[in-house]
Amino acid sequence: MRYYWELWGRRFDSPIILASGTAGFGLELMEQNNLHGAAAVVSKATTLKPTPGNPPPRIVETKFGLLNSIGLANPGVDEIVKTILPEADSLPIPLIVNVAGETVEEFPAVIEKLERSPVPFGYEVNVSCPNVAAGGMVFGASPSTVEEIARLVNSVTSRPFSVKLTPNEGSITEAAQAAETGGADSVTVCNTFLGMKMNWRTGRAPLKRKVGGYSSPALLPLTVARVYKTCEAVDIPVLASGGVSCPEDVLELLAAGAVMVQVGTWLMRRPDAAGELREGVVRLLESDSQ
Amino acid sequence: MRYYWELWGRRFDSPIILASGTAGFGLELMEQNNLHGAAAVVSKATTLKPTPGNPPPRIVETKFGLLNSIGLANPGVDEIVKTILPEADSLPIPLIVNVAGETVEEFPAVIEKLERSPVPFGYEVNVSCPNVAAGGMVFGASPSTVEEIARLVNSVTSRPFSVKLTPNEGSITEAAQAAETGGADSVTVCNTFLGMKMNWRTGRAPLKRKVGGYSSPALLPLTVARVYKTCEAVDIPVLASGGVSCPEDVLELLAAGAVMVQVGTWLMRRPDAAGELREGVVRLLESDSQ
Amino acid sequence: MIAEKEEILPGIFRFEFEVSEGFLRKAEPGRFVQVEVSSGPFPVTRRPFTISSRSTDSIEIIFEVVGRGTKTLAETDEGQSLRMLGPLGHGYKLNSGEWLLIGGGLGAAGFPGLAASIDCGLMILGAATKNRLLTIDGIKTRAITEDGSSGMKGLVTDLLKTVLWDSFSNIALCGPIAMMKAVIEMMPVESRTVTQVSAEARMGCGWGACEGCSIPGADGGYLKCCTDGPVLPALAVNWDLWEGIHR
Amino acid sequence: MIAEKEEILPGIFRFEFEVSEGFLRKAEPGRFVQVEVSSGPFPVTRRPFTISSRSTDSIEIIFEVVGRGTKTLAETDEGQSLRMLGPLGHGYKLNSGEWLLIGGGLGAAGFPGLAASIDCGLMILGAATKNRLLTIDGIKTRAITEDGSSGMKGLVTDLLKTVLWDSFSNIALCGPIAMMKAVIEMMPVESRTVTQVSAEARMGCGWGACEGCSIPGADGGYLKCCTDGPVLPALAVNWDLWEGIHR
Ligand SMILES: Cc1cc2nc3c(=O)[nH]c(=O)nc-3n(C[C@H](O)[C@H](O)[C@H](O)COP(=O)(O)OP(=O)(O)OC[C@H]3O[C@@H](n4cnc5c(N)ncnc54)[C@H](O)[C@@H]3O)c2cc1C
Ligand SMILES: Cc1cc2nc3c(=O)[nH]c(=O)nc-3n(C[C@H](O)[C@H](O)[C@H](O)COP(=O)(O)OP(=O)(O)OC[C@H]3O[C@@H](n4cnc5c(N)ncnc54)[C@H](O)[C@@H]3O)c2cc1C
Ligand SMILES: Cc1cc2nc3c(=O)[nH]c(=O)nc-3n(C[C@H](O)[C@H](O)[C@H](O)COP(=O)(O)O)c2cc1C
Ligand SMILES: Cc1cc2nc3c(=O)[nH]c(=O)nc-3n(C[C@H](O)[C@H](O)[C@H](O)COP(=O)(O)O)c2cc1C
Ligand code: FES
Ligand code: FES
Repeated sequence: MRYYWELWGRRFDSPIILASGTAGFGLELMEQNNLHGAAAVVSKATTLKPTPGNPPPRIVETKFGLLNSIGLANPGVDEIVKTILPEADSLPIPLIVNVAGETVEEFPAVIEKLERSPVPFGYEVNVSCPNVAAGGMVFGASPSTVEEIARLVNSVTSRPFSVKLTPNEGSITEAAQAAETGGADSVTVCNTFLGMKMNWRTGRAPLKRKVGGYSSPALLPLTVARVYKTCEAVDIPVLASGGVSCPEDVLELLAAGAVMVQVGTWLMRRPDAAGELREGVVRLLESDSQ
Repeated sequence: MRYYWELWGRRFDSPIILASGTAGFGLELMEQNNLHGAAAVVSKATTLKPTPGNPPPRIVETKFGLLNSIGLANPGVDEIVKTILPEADSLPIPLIVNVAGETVEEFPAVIEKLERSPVPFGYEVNVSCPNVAAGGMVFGASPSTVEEIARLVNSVTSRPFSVKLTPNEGSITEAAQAAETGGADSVTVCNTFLGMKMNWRTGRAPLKRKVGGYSSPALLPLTVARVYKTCEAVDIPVLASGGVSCPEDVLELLAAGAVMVQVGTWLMRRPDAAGELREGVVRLLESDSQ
Repeated sequence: MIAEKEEILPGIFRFEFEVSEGFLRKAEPGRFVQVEVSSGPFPVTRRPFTISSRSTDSIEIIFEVVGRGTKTLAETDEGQSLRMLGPLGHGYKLNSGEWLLIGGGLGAAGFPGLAASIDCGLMILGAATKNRLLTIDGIKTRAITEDGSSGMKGLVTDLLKTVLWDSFSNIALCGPIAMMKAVIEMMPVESRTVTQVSAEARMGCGWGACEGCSIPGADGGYLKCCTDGPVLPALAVNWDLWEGIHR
Repeated sequence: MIAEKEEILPGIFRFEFEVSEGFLRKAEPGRFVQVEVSSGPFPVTRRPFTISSRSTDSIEIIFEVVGRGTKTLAETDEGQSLRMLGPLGHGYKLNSGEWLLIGGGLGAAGFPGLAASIDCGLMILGAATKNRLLTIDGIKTRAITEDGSSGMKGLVTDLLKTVLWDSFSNIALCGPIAMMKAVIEMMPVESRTVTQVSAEARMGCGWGACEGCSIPGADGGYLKCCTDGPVLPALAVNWDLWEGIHR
């Protein structure tokens, strides 16, 4: 028996997508021969201008999870279109480009530039980054802003796009409905949760911006709930993101209604995660159907 | 050296408060001799009418945490005033009564009845229960509703009260500011996160209401961030709630700005948690000050 | 401390815990303990087990590995110490007169201690197969297995067809809910009034605080398995609702 | 697989891992491995360690227990297998000419493999105390400890006051950031241009994807410790900023 999953009219033999910010543009993984098992890869965030990112440390571990404060570090869309996308053309799987902006207008501006490249399969519109002052999750908290961004993006591309939502502010279901109204082809549920670590001896937070994005296998039930509620609220497909560390997690998110499932933090630990997860999923489905 | 923590003008030799819903009215713990180390106990939710609570199962474990769907089960304020509060008068520590309502008006109605009892030290106004259809976290998501509830409560009692906020919808800092404006003496940050488990083989959620309140030691960094941001936003004291399972967690939340720290889920596992945590906190503070 | 550990059937373990005198005195038949199965924080809650029997300085529990918590517990070695709360809850009302004990699978785990405290006329044990069937020494027992690998072949209810209900003035019943419900339905009404069931529910605290362990009550509302039970009069439970919640 | 485990100093361990031929070939001096320290999911990320040396079928790492991950690793027994990624990153440019190796504390962990691949004139090692001072056989070494318990008493920079910088055409430098910065500041400018530093940063992936391991670059922006480094030209780093981020 063969299993298929579908996204934006295309069929894949795996439900696994590599999450933004944890797979680069897929090139390192291609070199390591670690892309098999992945249906697609979402790039790190692309912004209009080159962005150095936040001051280190950018990764801080807590007892049961990870705080990151990368801050959308990337060389800017021009450089990406010029040097990275041509290289990414040799990827064996589709590339979805993750896009961020400091203003509402920057989203279509970035995408217009990306449109010149034949490489992107689609876009993920990141209105939910917890690690930047301007834009980021502030956008995602406001349904009207989400709708406006989706509408602007929709007007400059015919490629499919997903809007990546925030769990930190506002209502994720209302934001999803706004994205749908604005013309998004799917939503990604969701970005990292706002988290923080404090050194009680010094009274200081290791992250320079104090708060960061928190991810952990222990957050899976939070994603399951948000995926389920979002699926009830919209008719466009939902991509799940958050907390996946084993094949059962993938199946749980699919059962909650997701069409595909992203893996991020776990991929940093296991660059071969996509293959492991896909195989595990298929094995479980086969054993279940017996 | 002796350490003190303060809440509502009263001094305590422990920063630990027992969280609502996990300590009953403190009577079982008193019988077990497990109240030492606790500064105060917050009662389970009290509602205007007797509330049977949600259908079982009400407790479902996930790999790294706990989902609950209790649904504010309680015998109603009249019965509580008549039989439970008189018993609770013998508690060796102050009792804070947690109050919930299906309508905005029910909050002051419940508190008016509680005012007839000399027992409550103060109240915790629960605008954040994830496990009920009416009221609950819907209230907490709307700053104007939070402000109105705080104002109504303030008008019927001179006892101090804290408003317990939700991390699931809206903006926790705006809700905190609304509570402050409405006259709250403090805010509790925060109630459980919306979570869900799915059985992928059956496609069914074990909880009858599908989603429940998720708690876990792994959520501590989420509470730390929300406490920190809330402390930046308001001048009233912040009580921390969520993720505490060891003395370091307590100190981290205090360092983030909390005046006192609640323990809930961990108390269910360790009925002597308050004593353990207080001792650990004092030991760490002593070793640090050397 | 785990003084003794034995795998009495495949995947079914008997643990003997050294306990204090004060603990022993309260370890009455039908009461339970809450065991912290892992030293790490996960799983978060403890796991409840009926006190199977007590000796002069120890108690025993008998448990089956069914999931993560019991698996971790089964991997704990003799000599190690585990945190254990209890004895908790209400046990059997140890009325005089002859008793009939009816147990399904691990439901019989609490019967050794109970049988030692009462006048046990007959014990009826059922299980899916021989490997799941507890044996309890020194008590007149009739067994039945679904596959016939030990005793008769069939369900507990099949065995019960020949029982002289009115010769027993007390009945103890413990097993899967569907089995207990079927047994109660086939009893004469008078027997129901003398039947005590040992109930199970997923527990949070185990000591009455969290309202997590609800069992639908016959009078509406819910009973707390941990403090109203776990042993309850059969007629105190709303069996239709209770069966319903277990899908 | 951990073929050998030895506590060479209190809290400092040497692990020998059996590895494949392909792995060995790429295990050049200065490259590192990412070790999955726990079988459970926490801590979530791997831990990076410099490849200390290689033999015909194995590599060694030398590490100090400083926190949870290294503690767990130290508790792993000989014969157990661990997931290990690598060799990762860029190692030393193995230029010809005489080398000066300067190591602070565990910074010297990578020197055995390096010394075997180059013409090492002198190795200078510093540590807080004797118990933190690595010994590396067969190489001319001068040591200094802060408490004087081994070698001279003082800091590495004290030892370096007498060094004839221009007799070395290559310098390898590894240790705490403040120490490396002080060493570079006391060097003649020409020596700086031939100095390679082995950098450290908290890592996410270790293989270039996450942008987590940033080190402030001399030309603005950030370098990735894991793929631009860990071995970097001393002049590629913005030392003021880098020291700043470590409070
Ligand atoms: C008062 C009481 C006394 C008990 N006495 C015994 C005993 O003597 N021997 C014995 O083997 N078992 C006994 N049980 C059941 C035992 O507590 C569960 O089997 C155990 O908690 C399962 O833990 P787990 O982590 O291995 O399973 P999980 O991985 O949590 O779950 C595995 C399966 O067991 C079910 N389950 C989980 N927890 C419970 C629970 N508390 N009650 C019922 N089903 C549950 C789940 O729905 C799931 O299907 C008792 C339960 C109660 C409430
Ligand atoms: C390329 C590279 C090579 C390394 N080689 C060696 C080696 O050969 N021998 C050795 O003993 N150590 C080496 N380290 C450092 C080693 O990785 C850390 O000591 C280890 O990751 C700490 O893990 P932990 O869980 O025990 O500490 P944690 O509990 O995570 O932290 C304990 C302390 O160590 C600091 N720390 C944590 N992670 C790092 C990190 N990645 N880099 C620097 N400081 C950190 C924290 O700020 C904290 O103060 C290397 C680091 C890098 C980046
Ligand atoms: C190091 C790191 C960098 C990330 N960068 C981005 C990013 O640039 N854009 C984005 O939309 N999400 C970013 N994320 C969020 C992830 O794509 C993912 O949604 C989140 O981590 C939850 O999934 P996980 O639990 O599988 O990690 C990043 C996450 C991490 C850990
Ligand atoms: C079983 C259970 C019941 C709860 N009931 C209530 C309640 O009635 N009212 C309330 O405000 N919070 C309730 N809570 C939330 C807790 O008081 C606490 O805020 C939350 O669990 C997070 O803290 P913790 O991680 O220490 O458990 C409940 C939590 C649990 C686990
Ligand atoms: S398990 Fe908590 S009340 Fe029964
Ligand atoms: S650790 Fe991920 S890019 Fe270097």
